Amino acid sequence: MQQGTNWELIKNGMFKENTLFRMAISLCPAIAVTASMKNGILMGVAVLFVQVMVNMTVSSIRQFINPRIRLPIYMIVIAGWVSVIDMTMAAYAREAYKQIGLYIQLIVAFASILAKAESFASKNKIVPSMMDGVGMGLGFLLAMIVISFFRELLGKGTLLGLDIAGGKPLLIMVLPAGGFFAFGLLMGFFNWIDIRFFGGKGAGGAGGH
Amino acid sequence: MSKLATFQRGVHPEEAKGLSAHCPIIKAALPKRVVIPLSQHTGAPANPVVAIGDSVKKYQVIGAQQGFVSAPVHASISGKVIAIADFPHPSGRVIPSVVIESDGLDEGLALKETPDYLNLSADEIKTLIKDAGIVGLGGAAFPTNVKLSPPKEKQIDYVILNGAECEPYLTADYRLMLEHPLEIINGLKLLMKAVGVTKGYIGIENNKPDAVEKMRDAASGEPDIEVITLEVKYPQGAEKMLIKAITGREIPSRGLPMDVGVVVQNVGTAFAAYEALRYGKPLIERAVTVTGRGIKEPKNFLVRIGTLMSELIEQCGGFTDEVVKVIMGGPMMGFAQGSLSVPVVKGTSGILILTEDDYISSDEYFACIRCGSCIDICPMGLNPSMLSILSEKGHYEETKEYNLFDCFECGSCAYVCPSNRPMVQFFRLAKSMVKP
Amino acid sequence: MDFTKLLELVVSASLINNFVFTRFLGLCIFFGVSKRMETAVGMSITFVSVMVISAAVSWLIFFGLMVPLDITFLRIVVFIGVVAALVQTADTIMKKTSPVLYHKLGIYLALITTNCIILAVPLINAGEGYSFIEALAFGLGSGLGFALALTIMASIREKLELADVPRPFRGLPIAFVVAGLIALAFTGFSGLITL
Amino acid sequence: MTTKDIVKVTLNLVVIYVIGGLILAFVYAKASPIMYVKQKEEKERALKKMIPEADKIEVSGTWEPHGKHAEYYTAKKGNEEIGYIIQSFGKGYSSYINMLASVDKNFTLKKVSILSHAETPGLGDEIEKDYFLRQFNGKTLDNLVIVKEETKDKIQAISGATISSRAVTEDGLRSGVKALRDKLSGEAKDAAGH
Amino acid sequence: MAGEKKEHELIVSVSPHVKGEETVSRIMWSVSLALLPAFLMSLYYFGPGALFVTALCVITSVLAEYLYQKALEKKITVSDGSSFLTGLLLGMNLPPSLPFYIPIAGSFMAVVITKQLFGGLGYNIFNPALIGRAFLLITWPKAMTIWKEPTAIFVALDAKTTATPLGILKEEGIGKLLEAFGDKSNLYMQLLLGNRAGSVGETSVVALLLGAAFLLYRRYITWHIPLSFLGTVALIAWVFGGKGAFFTGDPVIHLLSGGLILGAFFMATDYVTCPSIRKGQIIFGIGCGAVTMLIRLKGGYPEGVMFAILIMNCFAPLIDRAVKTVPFGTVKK
Repeated sequence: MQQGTNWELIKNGMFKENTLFRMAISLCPAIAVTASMKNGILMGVAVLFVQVMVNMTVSSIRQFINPRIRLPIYMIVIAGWVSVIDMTMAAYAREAYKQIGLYIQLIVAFASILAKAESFASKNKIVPSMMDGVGMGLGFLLAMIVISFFRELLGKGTLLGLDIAGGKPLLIMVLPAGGFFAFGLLMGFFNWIDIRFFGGKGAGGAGGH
Repeated sequence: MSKLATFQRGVHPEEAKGLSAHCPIIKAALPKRVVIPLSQHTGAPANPVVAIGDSVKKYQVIGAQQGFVSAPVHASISGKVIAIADFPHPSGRVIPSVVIESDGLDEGLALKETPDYLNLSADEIKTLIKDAGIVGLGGAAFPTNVKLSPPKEKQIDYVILNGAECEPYLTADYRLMLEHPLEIINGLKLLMKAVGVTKGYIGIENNKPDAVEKMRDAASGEPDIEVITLEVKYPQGAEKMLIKAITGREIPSRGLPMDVGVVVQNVGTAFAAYEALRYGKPLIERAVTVTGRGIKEPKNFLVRIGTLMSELIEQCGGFTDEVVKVIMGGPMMGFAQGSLSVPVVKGTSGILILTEDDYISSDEYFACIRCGSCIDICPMGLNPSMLSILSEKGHYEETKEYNLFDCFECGSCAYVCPSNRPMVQFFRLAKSMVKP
Repeated sequence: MDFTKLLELVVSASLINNFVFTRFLGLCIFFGVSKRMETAVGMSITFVSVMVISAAVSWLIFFGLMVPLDITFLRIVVFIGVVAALVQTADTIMKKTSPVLYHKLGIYLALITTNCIILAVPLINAGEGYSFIEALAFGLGSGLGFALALTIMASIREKLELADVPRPFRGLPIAFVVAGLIALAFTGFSGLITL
Repeated sequence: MTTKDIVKVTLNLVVIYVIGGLILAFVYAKASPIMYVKQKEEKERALKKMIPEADKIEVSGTWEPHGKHAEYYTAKKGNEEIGYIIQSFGKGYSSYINMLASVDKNFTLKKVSILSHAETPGLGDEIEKDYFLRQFNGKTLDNLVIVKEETKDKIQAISGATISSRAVTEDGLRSGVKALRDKLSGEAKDAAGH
Repeated sequence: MAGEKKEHELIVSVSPHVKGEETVSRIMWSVSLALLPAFLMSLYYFGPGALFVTALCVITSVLAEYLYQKALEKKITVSDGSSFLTGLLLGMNLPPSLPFYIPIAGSFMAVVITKQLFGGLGYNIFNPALIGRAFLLITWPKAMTIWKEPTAIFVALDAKTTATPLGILKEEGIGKLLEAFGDKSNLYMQLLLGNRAGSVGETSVVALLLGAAFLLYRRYITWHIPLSFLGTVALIAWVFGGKGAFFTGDPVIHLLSGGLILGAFFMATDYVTCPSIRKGQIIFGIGCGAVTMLIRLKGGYPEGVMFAILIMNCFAPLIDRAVKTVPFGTVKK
């Protein structure tokens, strides 16, 4: 894990290690809640929040944790913060919560959050851990915005609920199949950019979980 | 009419035997020079026993047998050894060969005739066949005496003579059966005696009814020898298919004919065996068809081993203008030749000259469309489609799950493939990349 | 107990509302272990068994303990604990009693903890207020549906290994497109059962 | 692992769990009243929309269409009953459609609103559309029949979504209004009997 | 000497040195030809609309393939006829009157996403034309379920809209269907001829069977998939298709209506997306038939052939994996 400046940490999380498009983990909500931009953004913010809080919590208690039981502890920390955001949303964002509540609760099973707690936060001070969390979370949020932008625009002809196209250009995009298409095509597109302009190898060849 | 004996699946390429079927076997002109490879058979190459500058006579041993699975090589003309070096072989490889320049006399060593050859013992037959350098003349060129000596625990029931000649164009075996039926029957009797069986079969494809009749006549006094008419289908003449067609027995995967109690020999081999035992004549010449629409006068020759292909082509009046491809062997399994300076060897059954019309000239091939044609026709019941894809994409290990090594490269799949895929090439590649 | 209802629950959870293709759950594992058939089958077997057991155990804890104590707000924490403990127990038992099986399926056990379906089913069971038997049926259906999706996907991806997919799309992107196409095909089942 | 270690580890876990549990309990304590209030407000708002002129809407009973829990309400203005609202479920194409319907005292429909469903986007989901729902205004029990062609006194199906239309009209509303009438008249009888 | 002069020009290649005459393009064009009778019948019944929809699909498909290959600097394979056939099949699976963008979008989906993205002909997992149609059906569900009444005069411009026989059967039952067509024999007759509402190319059973017979005769398709497909449909229709009692259903109506004949002979038999081993093909056909009838009798859609084939396409690799050829010399138990 590189120990660069805070900005580099954020940049790394947003692009190079982008949870969805580069690492290809934590995929479920990327398709499940991206039929509308509002839900996508809410989900992204929730993940950002949990990622940052978990990183900070783990970092701050890292000296007190017995290494043998670190995983159960990370899990309880994650589950705790997820419960917090879950209840908060249930209270203040009821409409959205009805649609994406289940996926909010399932943030608890996000591989990216557990992985970061284990590989970064447990070894670093609070501020870098926070920045790392911010980077990862923003990367996730950004990806969610991109996917939901296309899906809502094409599928419903609206953006954030505002009518743009005056119709439903491609209804399939808000349906299950369209979610997969949108993600696959976008991922292929970003791979193409990576290969074409940055000489990268493209992601996803290995497949992750 | 009752159903003809055959095997499952297979293909029907254009037979094209009419070009040379009517041509009697004539002796080819005495070659000016012969190139005799020391390895014309499956197994260890022969060891040269002559030196450059030596004078040799016809029938003289120039390469000695080396090991059990091997065969001696004899001079096919009289003359002087002018070179012992690597020369191109029809298989495409370069092989140590003895070059003899003819003295024009065609002097031979005295041969030991055996008028009561039918009373020879099994061991004597095998020894004489071995010393005559006889190998399978169908193409695989496996030393005949080795085939005739199966391990004790293998019970052999039949000897089958292969007169199917399922490769299109070729007619050498056909002419041999027409012209020397009695000799072949006697050769078969000797082979049967050598392995100690009482039942012999001769399998002939139905497109040679006159050969079937001739052979039946010749075998009429022999209750133990039966001539079986086979359906015209490629590769009817492959050992496994022939045995299946005649006896109904299936050779287990990667097994040998002896595993089902059968020894298979080509009709040409039986003829050679007859000549070796009756007249003591080593294998120095064989019947070869020179045919195809790319040659002016297709013919069947009796050719001295080592004769260069170019000489035979000349004796047929040369190429026509459309020639694009010269093949040693048949069109399905023969080897395309880049040079005409390759010799006729013991396994050469024909020289085929194809024109542009015969040969689909495009080397371009496409992705497999999984039409399943190859699966429908693969005589070995394999999945050539999958094998070719796996090999194409470098998944060599997985080809074993699809029984790659059961494939004997008959080429039927490539023949039917609508995507023009070089199937045999894919299989060879995979075979070279993994161990059986 | 109404048998038809249970059957409908199983069929619905496995085919019509397949977790992978219509609810987008378990995608990480779905795409992660569907590269080869053998791993997919191993995962499927492990998955279905863990699924049913965890549905049962969490139902008992939720309705037997948490509802009476009025601590349902702790359900996320508790369920993930249940799943983790269950996986750990299964791991230990398998290692002791059947090392062969452990050798074959052990690695999938570790992966299961981070699978959202295994967590989603108890959460849905709790939310819908299913009875114990219904919860079991739902767990079974979900597990079978996931196993089905995984096996199909693995066989398709093995075939794709041999295809000339354009480079940027190789691997995951094309796998997503395939998932989309399967989802499209599975819409044919819609309207079969109303739940 | 020594006993001391085990104790330490256990202690470690317990402390973290207790702290975590406390934090969650705290959040829950803060959030749950809001949740409760919001939920109630939401429901009230939904009901109010059904009969805007009512100043009081109360639950008057429950029933179970398709084995699901549903309620019906009485709307009052001052002390006078001015109508009823019933929640109902209709078995649709791919989901049970959850709906509210308000009727006046003669059980003539006034307003229908779809609460939730999972019908096919682009087809069945048009049951939410105004042009379809508007048809119900002023219909009585006998009018709640789906036909395919244009109609005045019946309900015209959404083209291509007959199942969903029928689910709302016949399975949901007709049986709902009928149940409501039966229940209320039953109650009335009961009341009269006393 | 002729021989020497030519020697350096001789071609050296691996055996075999002769080839059968089948080529991919020959197969594709033959299948397209086999569809011609059904297409002509559709022109007769549905007029210019059928031509418009089909031509649009064909042109877009071919163009999409060409442009994709051009853009990616791949070999242009338009002449092999496969994209033409995809376009033709897609067109024949669409209703006869659609706004222009629908066939175009469907062709794009079929050729670019379903076929080329997987590497082109030979590598696709799903039948491109059917994916194109499924995609259109859920994207524009309304337009895709508006059926025109056949007019039988070649030039009908605005025919009435009506429901397909299967649609009537599903929504209103067999009584209404008989009412619309008079009696049973007339119903069968009209279904055979194709005088009924439906997709452009699916209606005329006679014409389709003519084409299918040609393909069977030329051995471009074998009986395995069509027979097991149709057989399963007939069996299930007979056993479960009746109202109330078992074994009272009418298999003939189910066989003759919808896209079954088109699907069973021309779509399910698509080489690339069905199992390649005959035994596997029978399983595939039975699966197609079972899913078709499941959808027709129990599902939400009146017609299930398209989804059935697509669903079985998902299973084809699995079937291919499970059902392998038996190599010569395998010891029989």
